[in-house]
Amino acid sequence: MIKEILKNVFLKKQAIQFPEGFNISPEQTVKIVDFQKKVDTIFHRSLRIRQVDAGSCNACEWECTALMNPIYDIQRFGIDFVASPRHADMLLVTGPVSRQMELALKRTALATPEPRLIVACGDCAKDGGIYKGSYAVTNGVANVIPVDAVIPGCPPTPTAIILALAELIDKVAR
Amino acid sequence: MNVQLASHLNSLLASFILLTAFGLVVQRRMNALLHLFAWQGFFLAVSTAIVGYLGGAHDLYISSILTLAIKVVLLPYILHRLIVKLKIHKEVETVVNIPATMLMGIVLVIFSYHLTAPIRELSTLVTRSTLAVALATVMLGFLMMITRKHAVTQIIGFLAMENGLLFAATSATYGMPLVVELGVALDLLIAAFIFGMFFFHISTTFDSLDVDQMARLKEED
Amino acid sequence: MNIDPFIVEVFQVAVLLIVAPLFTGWIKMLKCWFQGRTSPSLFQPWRDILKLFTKDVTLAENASWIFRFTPYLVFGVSVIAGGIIPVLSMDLPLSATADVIALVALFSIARFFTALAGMDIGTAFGGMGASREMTIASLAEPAMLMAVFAVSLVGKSTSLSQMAIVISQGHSLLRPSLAFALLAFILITLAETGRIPVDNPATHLELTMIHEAMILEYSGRHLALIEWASMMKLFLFAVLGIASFFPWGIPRNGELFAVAVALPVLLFKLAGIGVVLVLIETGLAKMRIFRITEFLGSAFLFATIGMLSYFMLE
Amino acid sequence: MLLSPISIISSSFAVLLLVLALTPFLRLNQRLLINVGFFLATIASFFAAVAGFWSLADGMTTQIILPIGLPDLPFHLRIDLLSGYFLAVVGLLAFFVSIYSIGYVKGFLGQRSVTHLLVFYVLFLAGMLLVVLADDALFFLIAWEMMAASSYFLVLYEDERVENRRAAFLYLVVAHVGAIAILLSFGVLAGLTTGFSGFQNYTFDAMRAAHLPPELATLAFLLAFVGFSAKAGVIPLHIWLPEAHPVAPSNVSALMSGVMLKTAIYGIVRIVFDLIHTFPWWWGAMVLVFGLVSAVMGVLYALMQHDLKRLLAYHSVENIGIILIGIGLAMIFTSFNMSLLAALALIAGLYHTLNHAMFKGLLFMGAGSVLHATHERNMEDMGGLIRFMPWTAVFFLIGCISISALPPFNGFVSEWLTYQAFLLSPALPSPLLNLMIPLGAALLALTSALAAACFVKAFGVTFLGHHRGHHGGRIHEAKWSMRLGMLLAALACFGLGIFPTYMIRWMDPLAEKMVGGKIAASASGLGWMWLTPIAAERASYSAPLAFIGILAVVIATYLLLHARPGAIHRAPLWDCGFEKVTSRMQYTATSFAMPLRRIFGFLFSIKEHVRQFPPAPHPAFPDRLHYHLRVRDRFWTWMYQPVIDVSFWLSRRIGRMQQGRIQIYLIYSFVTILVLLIFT
Repeated sequence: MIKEILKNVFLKKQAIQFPEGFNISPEQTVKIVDFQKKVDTIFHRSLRIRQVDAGSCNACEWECTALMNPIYDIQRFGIDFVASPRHADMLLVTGPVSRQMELALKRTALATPEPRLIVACGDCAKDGGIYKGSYAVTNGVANVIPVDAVIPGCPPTPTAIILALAELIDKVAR
Repeated sequence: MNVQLASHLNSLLASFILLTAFGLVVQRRMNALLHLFAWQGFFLAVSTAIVGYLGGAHDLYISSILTLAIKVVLLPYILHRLIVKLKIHKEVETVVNIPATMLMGIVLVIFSYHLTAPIRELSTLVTRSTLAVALATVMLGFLMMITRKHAVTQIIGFLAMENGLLFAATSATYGMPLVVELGVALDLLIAAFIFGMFFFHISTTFDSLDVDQMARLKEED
Repeated sequence: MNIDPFIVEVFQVAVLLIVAPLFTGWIKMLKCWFQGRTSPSLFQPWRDILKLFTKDVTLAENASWIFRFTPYLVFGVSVIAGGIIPVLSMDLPLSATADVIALVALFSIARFFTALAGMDIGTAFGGMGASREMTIASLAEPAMLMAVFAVSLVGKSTSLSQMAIVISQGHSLLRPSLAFALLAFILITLAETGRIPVDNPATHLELTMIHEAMILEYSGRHLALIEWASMMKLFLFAVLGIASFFPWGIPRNGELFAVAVALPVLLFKLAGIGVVLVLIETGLAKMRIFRITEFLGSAFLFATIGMLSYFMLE
Repeated sequence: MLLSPISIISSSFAVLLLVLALTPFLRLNQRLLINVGFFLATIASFFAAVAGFWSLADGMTTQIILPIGLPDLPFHLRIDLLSGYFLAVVGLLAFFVSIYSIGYVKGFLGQRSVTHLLVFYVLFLAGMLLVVLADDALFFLIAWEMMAASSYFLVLYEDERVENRRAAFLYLVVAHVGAIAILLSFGVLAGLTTGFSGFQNYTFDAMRAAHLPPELATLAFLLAFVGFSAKAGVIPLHIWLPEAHPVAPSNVSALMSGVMLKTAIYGIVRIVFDLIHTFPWWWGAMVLVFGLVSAVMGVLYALMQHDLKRLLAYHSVENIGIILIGIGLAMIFTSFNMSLLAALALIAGLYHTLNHAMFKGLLFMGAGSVLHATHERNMEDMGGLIRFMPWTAVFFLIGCISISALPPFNGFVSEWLTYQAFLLSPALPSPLLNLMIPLGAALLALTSALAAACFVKAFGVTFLGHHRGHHGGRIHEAKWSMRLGMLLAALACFGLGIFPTYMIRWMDPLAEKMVGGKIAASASGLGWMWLTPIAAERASYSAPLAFIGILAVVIATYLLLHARPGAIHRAPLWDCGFEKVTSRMQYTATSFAMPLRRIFGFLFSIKEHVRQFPPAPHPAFPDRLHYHLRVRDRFWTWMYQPVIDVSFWLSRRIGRMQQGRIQIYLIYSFVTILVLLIFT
């Protein structure tokens, strides 16, 4: 165990530095570079996310899990996932909101203290995605609760999620 | 190294021996048991050496080296081989649950302290206070042999008892004559080998080392 | 020149309030490093607290006054406890307010109200957290008292500053009773402050929660107070350990230079404690709740051996 | 001599007699009867409390001999420090409870006549006062029987339920077994020393003077200990307590649990420290062990209860245990002539006696108001009562904090003193005791922590969360007089917790008289705010500072955070989005205690099974599950069941002789006569 720890401490897996290693457009690059600064200014350098699975296929959840791993390591920005909407600043909703989850989603939004952000993560959450038009879904989060930002992609890559958070924070800043 | 410091060290080692004895009683995993046993032997060896230094009894150095060789290196190695060969990793269940065993152990320690009180009054050695610990170690080894079902843990308990006896000898009377100790050491080795074969036979006969199985040996009437 | 004890007292409480979140942040950093990750900044806990203070409070409809009163009480208890333990000086105006036993009782009144607040809302998680917390606390209590007993045998007292004075004299490193009491105290600290292997402060799964489950309903400034108080509790157990086992470097009285030296010494010791804590937390996995009996049982065993070895060997 | 403790206490008896005299005339107007009767009882008990406080304050001992009683066996009465202290305890709680009863007993109006409730209440009160005043064995036993009998009728008050009759009978049996033991003990003390000729040495003075040989003293002590622990509910003689206390009217159970058990403590202290006053250390060790067992087992059994009053009854067992721990330590220290530590331990025990009277009375009064409001004793059907009865909730919470030994209330002070007595035990010369006694301290710590857990359960399940029962709307706050009684008791709990140094200064002469040591000077060495039992550098505790400090921080934080207007939104509770949360989904008392039930399960006889009802087509989708759990006192099956079986067997055998034919009976008597004639 000690050997493991020492290995971890001294030859550390390098977390990805934005924007290197990503083929993303320059203006996004700009956003990413000062992403840290934005998190700092607007949320006192601390953003707590509550992830809500509104009938998703769990692909998006896997990507959100990837956010926590040593490669993307979103915690270093002061962003973290929490266990209760009461503790959260942002709801990250995945999945086309199925009828069963509609009320639950509303109540979750109600339970989140102001100021709060609501992000629809993934194509399903955007407009129902491949489930669009099904009688069992409400075709996207926006039809249930007001949405501050949408992250396209099926599923969106962790990078895309971080980029979108950057955009969103821009919007809040304005 | 002045006498004061040495006796302090000795009492510290005594308490460590007591701790390892308790650890042997409550530990479930076999490898950890072996490690604990080796540590106990190590503490015993060091304390023997210190007692030898304190009492100026230089044959104790030899017996400490013996202890180091046999109890820290040889016996654990043999037992380890045994465990690997018999594929034993942990004791599934003990006869009495662990917290209860701890309480019994505490009571035993108090009892042995009470027993050795008169000897403490008589003896004049610097190390007399560790006698209670030695007795307690013996009793804890016994407790271990009682509360465990597994044959290997029982032999470890037996060896721990022997540690206690040796410690008692060194702390009460600055060690037994060297011949005796040599004899004891030899016996231990032989005992270990015999136990080893014995286990093989048990495990081949009952394909288990749970000594409760031996109840099957008695006549069914 | 000597500083007035009251000033030292105020300074010490200020240090408690400021340093406690940094201590938690330091532990988080070490953890990230040990897991080979880029760590958040040392000030992350402070940022969380400040952010929470600016947020609104969302209160359950059926929350009674107990639920709203608890955060303030818990916070107040931690602050007062911080004034009692000798951290920067041994003569403090508040140090006679409580000895170790009364100090433990102060913590347990905070726990009592937290548990009530958990049951106040009437959710299953709150009740579950309260039940488990009280169970573990009642198992930790005998071990704690036994450890106190062992230390007070050496220190000839249960008042903290007195124990610190007596232990800081003499070569007490070689005392087996203190060694075992320290061992027991570490296990108890893990249980009382809800660290791995007893409880996982970073868990997201309600069913594995103990302390978190009781505060799931809190938000905004209430949550900020409770989180700050729990950081302070961790800090306070650390300085309690320092005061009763490694009191070297705590000045006997409020002499200016000594106090000035005491602060870096304290930070150094805390850094060391952080390393030990993180080694334990990285090395061990969280236990099943019914294994905690054996965990705290062994804590009791260590403390008792400490007590016995005082009588038998010293 | 016009105004002295003795005159005040006699005037209080006069008031009690007045109540008995007025009862027949007021019988027809029950409401007036309640008002007048309990008001007069209030005054009487107030007088008793004043007399007690006064006689302990100026430390005088007055004896009077009543000419009544058996021919040339007059009754002796005496107020000394010890009886003064217990007068104060009894009087103070009876004062609160009598105020409370004015409102509480009105709840019975229209259901049944309260006349005999009042009469027996008054007799019960008088009995308890006389027990602590009696100065000879005869009068003591008469008062003791008066107390026992009247409380038996009080337990039997709601006699239409069969369980009440059973409980009352059990209580009567145990009480009388105890009384016989006490009688024998007095017989040993009074008779065997000087012989029975010219029986004049039945007074306590004679017993003090007599010097018993040690084996007789031991015999007397053992008998007395058995007798008094039967009354005090020491395990294993506690069996009647959790049966009798719940079924009695709550004001009576407050008195029984609060002070009637204390008369047994009085008896033990009186006999050990006053009448025998020289004894070996193992007496103390025995008392200590029984105290520890009662404390731990009592609280563990209490944790398993979900009947509020049963739970409180088991906690009485626990607290009696804690008191006995203090007294046992005092006995051990005395037998080694360590008077200072003995004084500390004795004061700890007696202080806990007073504290337990206060908070247990308060808790039973609170439980009574809950009963009064919901007509429920089962906690599983309560919940959320803090919204319906806020005042009762606050008072009950204060009681819970006090009994859980949490600062700054009174329970903590006495337990802290007991811990100090434990921590000073290494001064004892016997190495064995040095090693054993700390384990006792650990058990005490376990006890108080478990008590905290138990009262989180009691308060949380009863007053917090959602209401589980069906009559949510009809629940009402308690009447003003009930609230007043609880308020006074709560204030007493708070005052005893904040000003311990004054109390100790007041109790100090008692300790000096009993064990010959005094700690008041050292106890307030730093001033009245700091309690420093032996010395300031040994240990110190300041309830006022802790209380004021925490209060100040709380207020400051509150104002600081509310300077900035931060909105508070009320929202539905966070149910993970699952909107159909019902009150049945909360943690119940049973589920709260489950971890501890599993850890300490080997101490109880637990029967637990889950049944599908009706049998479902598929085991995974049961229609309804029926969960049954029964936790029983092991002592019942160990000790009492065999006795019952044997007695039934015997009676069946003797029943054989009963034939119903007159000739057979004639033969029996004839044979008896013949046998007698042969052997004379």
